[in-house]
Amino acid sequence: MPARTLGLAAISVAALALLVWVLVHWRLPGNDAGYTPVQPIAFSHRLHSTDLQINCLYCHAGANTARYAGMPAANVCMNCHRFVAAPTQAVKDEQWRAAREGRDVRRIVSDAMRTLYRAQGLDDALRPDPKITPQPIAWVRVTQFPDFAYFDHRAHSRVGIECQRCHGEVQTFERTRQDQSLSMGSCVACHRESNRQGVNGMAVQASLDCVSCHR
Amino acid sequence: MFDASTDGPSFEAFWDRSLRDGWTRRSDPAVAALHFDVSQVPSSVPATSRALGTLVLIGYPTVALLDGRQAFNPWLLELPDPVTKVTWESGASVSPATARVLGVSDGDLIRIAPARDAEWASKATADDLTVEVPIVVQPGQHDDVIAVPIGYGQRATQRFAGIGPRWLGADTSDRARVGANIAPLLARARPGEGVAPTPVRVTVVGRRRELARTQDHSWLQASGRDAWGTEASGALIRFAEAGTAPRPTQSETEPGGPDLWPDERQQLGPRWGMAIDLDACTGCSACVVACQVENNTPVVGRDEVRRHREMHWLRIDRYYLERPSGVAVAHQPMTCHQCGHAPCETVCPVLATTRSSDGLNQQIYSRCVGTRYCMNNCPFKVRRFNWFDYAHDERMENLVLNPDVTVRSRGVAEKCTFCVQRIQDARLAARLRGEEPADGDIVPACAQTCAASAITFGDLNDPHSRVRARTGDGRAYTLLEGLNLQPAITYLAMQRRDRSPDDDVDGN
Amino acid sequence: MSGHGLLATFETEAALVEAARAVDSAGHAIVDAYAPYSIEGWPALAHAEASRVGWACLSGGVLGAVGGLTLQAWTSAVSWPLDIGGKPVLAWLAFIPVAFELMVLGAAAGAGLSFLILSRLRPRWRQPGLRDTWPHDRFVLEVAAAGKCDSKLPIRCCARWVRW
Amino acid sequence: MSMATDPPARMPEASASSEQGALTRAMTDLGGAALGRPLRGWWACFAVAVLALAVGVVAVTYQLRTGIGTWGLNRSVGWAYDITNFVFWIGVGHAGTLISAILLLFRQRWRAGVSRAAETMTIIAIVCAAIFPVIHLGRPWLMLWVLPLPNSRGPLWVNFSSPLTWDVFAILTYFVVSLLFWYLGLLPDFASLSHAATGWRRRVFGLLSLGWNGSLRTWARYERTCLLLAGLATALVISVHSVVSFDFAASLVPGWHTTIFPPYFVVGAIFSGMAMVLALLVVMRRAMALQSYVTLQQLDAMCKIMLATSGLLGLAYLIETMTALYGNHGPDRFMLMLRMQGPLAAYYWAMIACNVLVPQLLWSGRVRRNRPLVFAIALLALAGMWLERFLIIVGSLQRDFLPSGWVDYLPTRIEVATLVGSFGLFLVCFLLFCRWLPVVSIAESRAGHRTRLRVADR
Repeated sequence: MPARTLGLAAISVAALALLVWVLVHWRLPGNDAGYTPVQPIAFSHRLHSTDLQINCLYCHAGANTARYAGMPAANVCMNCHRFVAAPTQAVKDEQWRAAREGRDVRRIVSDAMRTLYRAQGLDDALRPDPKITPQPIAWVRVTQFPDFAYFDHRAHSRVGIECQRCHGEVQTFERTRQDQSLSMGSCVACHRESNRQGVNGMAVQASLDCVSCHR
Repeated sequence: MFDASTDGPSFEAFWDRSLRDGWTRRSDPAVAALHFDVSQVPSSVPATSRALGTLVLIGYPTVALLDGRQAFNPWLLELPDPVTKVTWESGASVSPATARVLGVSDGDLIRIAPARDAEWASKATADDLTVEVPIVVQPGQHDDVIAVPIGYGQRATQRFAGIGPRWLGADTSDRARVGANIAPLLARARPGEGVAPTPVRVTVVGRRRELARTQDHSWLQASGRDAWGTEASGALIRFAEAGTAPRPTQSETEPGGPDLWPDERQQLGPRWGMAIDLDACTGCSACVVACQVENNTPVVGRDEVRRHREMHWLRIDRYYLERPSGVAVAHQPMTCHQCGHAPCETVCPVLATTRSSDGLNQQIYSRCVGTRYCMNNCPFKVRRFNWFDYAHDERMENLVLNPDVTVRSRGVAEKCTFCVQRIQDARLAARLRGEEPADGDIVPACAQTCAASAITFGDLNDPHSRVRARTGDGRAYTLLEGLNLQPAITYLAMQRRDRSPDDDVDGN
Repeated sequence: MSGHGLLATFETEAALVEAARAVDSAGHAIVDAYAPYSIEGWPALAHAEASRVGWACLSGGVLGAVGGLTLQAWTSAVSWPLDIGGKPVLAWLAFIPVAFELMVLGAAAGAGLSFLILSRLRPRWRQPGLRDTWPHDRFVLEVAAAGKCDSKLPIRCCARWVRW
Repeated sequence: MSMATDPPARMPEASASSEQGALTRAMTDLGGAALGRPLRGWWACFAVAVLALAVGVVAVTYQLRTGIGTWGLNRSVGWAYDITNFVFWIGVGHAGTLISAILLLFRQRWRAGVSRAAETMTIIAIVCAAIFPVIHLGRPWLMLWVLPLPNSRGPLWVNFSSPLTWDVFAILTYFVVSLLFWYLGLLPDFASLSHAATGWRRRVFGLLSLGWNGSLRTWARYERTCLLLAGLATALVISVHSVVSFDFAASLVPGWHTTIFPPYFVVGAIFSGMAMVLALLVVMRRAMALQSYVTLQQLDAMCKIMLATSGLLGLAYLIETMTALYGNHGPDRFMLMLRMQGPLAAYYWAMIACNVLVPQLLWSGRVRRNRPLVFAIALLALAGMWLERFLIIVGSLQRDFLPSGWVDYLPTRIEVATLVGSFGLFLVCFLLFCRWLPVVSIAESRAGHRTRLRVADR
């Protein structure tokens, strides 16, 4: 085959590949879906929600009663993590090792828990450590609305919209990510659809007025 | 801290209160507020004939600053005086006749000094006491009186005197402090008698200080080239002839005829509306500040107000009418009329302003690109524009912002929303209870603040609402009916019995 | 296409036209001619086909107008009907200016693009064939020769045979 | 019949005849500047223009960084210099389309010498005009929101009822069609220039000529295309300024809300455009020695168009006055009184003088042949038309319905500098055009020679 034809073919393939790539990755500006920041503590929703069956509202208590679902304070974590300081396997290993070495079982604290304890000025034995200044855990916010838009969880939870509708299958996430674009278009599309089909078999009035969200 | 605080004797109470409020008050003798003893001011001016240039000085407390105790609040420094409409200044009001005699007009600086014949004023102290203030020509004022607000000129106002955007054209000439303090002139008057009308000498300085004034044209009379403005606004506020009941009035043309298009949008839900009783309105302007506080409206500073860029969403128009008995003053609160046929909406190219299903004219800041076409096309001129980024850099200052209202960025238009955040909250609260908001559940900031209850807010589609009842009042009228704007604001016209010139001046 | 052609150069428009008439009446096919300006009546003389630019222009205009109206109607009334000043969503009177402008734009684009495409004009780093030797102030006639170089052509001028 | 058995590398040289000599001369005369012949006084003019442009660039940069507040606008006067300049420049642009399109349709041969300069002026003027609606936005970086582009907001489109949206489409169309028309006109000239030039110029002109080879088939198609575009441009020239006038006529501001605006604006546009073309040509003709291409007769014809449009403008002013007086409509009468006696009365009377009174001098043939005088009249007309737009925009906004909203307007230095900058931009572009492109169409001049020779033959 002459070089010219080969060249043309190569260019065509490259162009086609580029087109496919653009079509696959095409997103309009303002679409932050897929944002998965690294958090100060490797918190797993899968572990807590799916494996341990902890209700969303246990931590995000405001979702039903306030505009914001809210982030749990560290003492909510401490309700359990006062006792749970490390994964079961690590604790078992330590027990086995201690039995073999004929010593007392030591308290095992995982790295993540250490971060949690330090944030509250506690040492590994959960005693206040005067050398440590308590600092709130600097969670990286995943789902953030712009300042000019207002979202009220109450209005949505009242009609029984599940958390997953906007936040995705959070209970399966190892690391929390923004599941949907949550652009204005996605809000509007859901409102339109809810007006047409209702939510959970209930007719709803999901407003399409601009001032529903922009004030 | 507790020692210096004024919050009661018990430390426990002080501690609890401080913790709850997040702040505590210290009594600092250096900034102790002066209290003006209004009862000492005589009720009328002694009518004595005076030589030219010698007038009687009256220091009066303004509604914003009172005796000066509120001079530390930029909201109030920028609040237009209900009558003079002057901001950021202690202007010296004189009657038009006196202004003619002195050969001055608005903004001309004059020097006020103790009268030569005042026995207490030696030459030296007289010079010390001299203050320079700009003239405000005030119709209806006594010819012998020069009236200057008290409470201005405090050193602490320095902080705000220069407030406003910094740019090449910004006027930085008068950033020393706001207004002039005339207290020394007054305090020395007649020892033992407190504050009293003081005879003063007035000299014209020959320089000007442009007034930062929010309204320049105020007369309702027909006169030459302003004839049409008169015609339009003459209908705005109707002074009933003595004994007759005011009729609903009309603007410069016939009310709107048939629509060019069928009104195919039957409103099923509420249509928010407002009725403003002009008879009840005293012009006190509390609503203006309430609106500003509620809606995160920036204070733009003296220079910007001079350029007519004040941001108040709600303003109070003040008009004068020459009556046989003297000058009558009328106040008209003016804000977005949330028109059904809104001229601003049609012209916005990017759909930043549209009509909501409950009849609000919604302005979306995040969509606005700033063509200012809506402002041009608004017949009421109630739209405001963010000419600069009115910065909110200081974190402490940001704590006064209302978190329910977007802080607008530079380059977007804004206007009254009927406090849509309150509407939305009330509706949501009602819905969570499983009902619709009742009449009176929703109160915009202006209505909430109005001491005279001049503002009624509610659903115009609800036949039992109070606002609906008021639109049926015999005094009810809407502005510029000829334009067929279908505004949501109804005014209840002023009823004034015209006094004859023989009536007592002080009577009402 | 392969064959022979004759390029004849003339100094005046009149000479070109005269030669073209003669060539035509002798039954030879005029391929084209090259001139520094347009010559009136040339397409008839050279039996050139009617230009399709007009049709392209019309199609572009229709496309622009219909597309413009559709765009406006769809965005305003279907995609997201919004209440603007209480007016009907299908305020077709207000759609006229944009539809008109898009019609003109479409028609102009149709005419311009079809002209460029039909005339095979596009940016070229090397100028094709004749272009480089075409004198900008003279007239050239290009005649196709059916057979060999010795075909008798009624042209009295400097000329040369070309092969393409 | 002579036949070359051995084809030469280049075409044989023909002896110069009168026709061919004329053709060649047209080429070298008109392409002179483009082929590198220096122009008298060009650098001096260019320096001045660049300085003015720099002033504007500084002003606009500062304004974009700081905010629209750097202009003298206020709560009642939302538009002033910005839209005045926009309407002014769009109007100036109209002459080019008029000359190249309408006069082509009417087969006015005299347009040939001036059409290129006029068309170029149109394109530059549209660019100058289009800058203002962009920089006058509060947030210019969001300017693309005025186009119906796909987006993730719902999707949220644009308001097709807004005259500003109409404006966007009208200006874009006008620019594209004008550019197309202008470029098509340049195609044959690029080919000629490429042929005559050497080195990089030859390459660049060749690239620009798109391989134009003077084929008579292409020529025929070309003429048809130009004629079609002329017809379209004629519709445009009427529509664009009508649409611009809708910005005002479709609003409800007294003084704007007037049905007479579309024709009134179009006439004014042609008037100001002719004035600009005249002013430019009078200078160019002298500086570039174009006396044999831009003839006195052509200047005379353009003066007559100015005179006619000035008369029409005067009629429009008169109709406005009569409508206000007879209409018994408060706002109209008020605006009339305001214009004649209000704060901008001086502007009004200056406008009447510049647009209606002074152009009456053009009735005299002696004035029309006096080029400095024509130049002065043209400049006055430009000033008058700017004042007219300023008066319409600011004069109406500063006194509308409620007296409480009446506010006067004063421009800031930034605004004035922006106006200066727009003139700088215009002159820089136009001077570059004079330097790098044939200012008179070579092809059309050749066709003109042919016509003259034919006439001489008969």
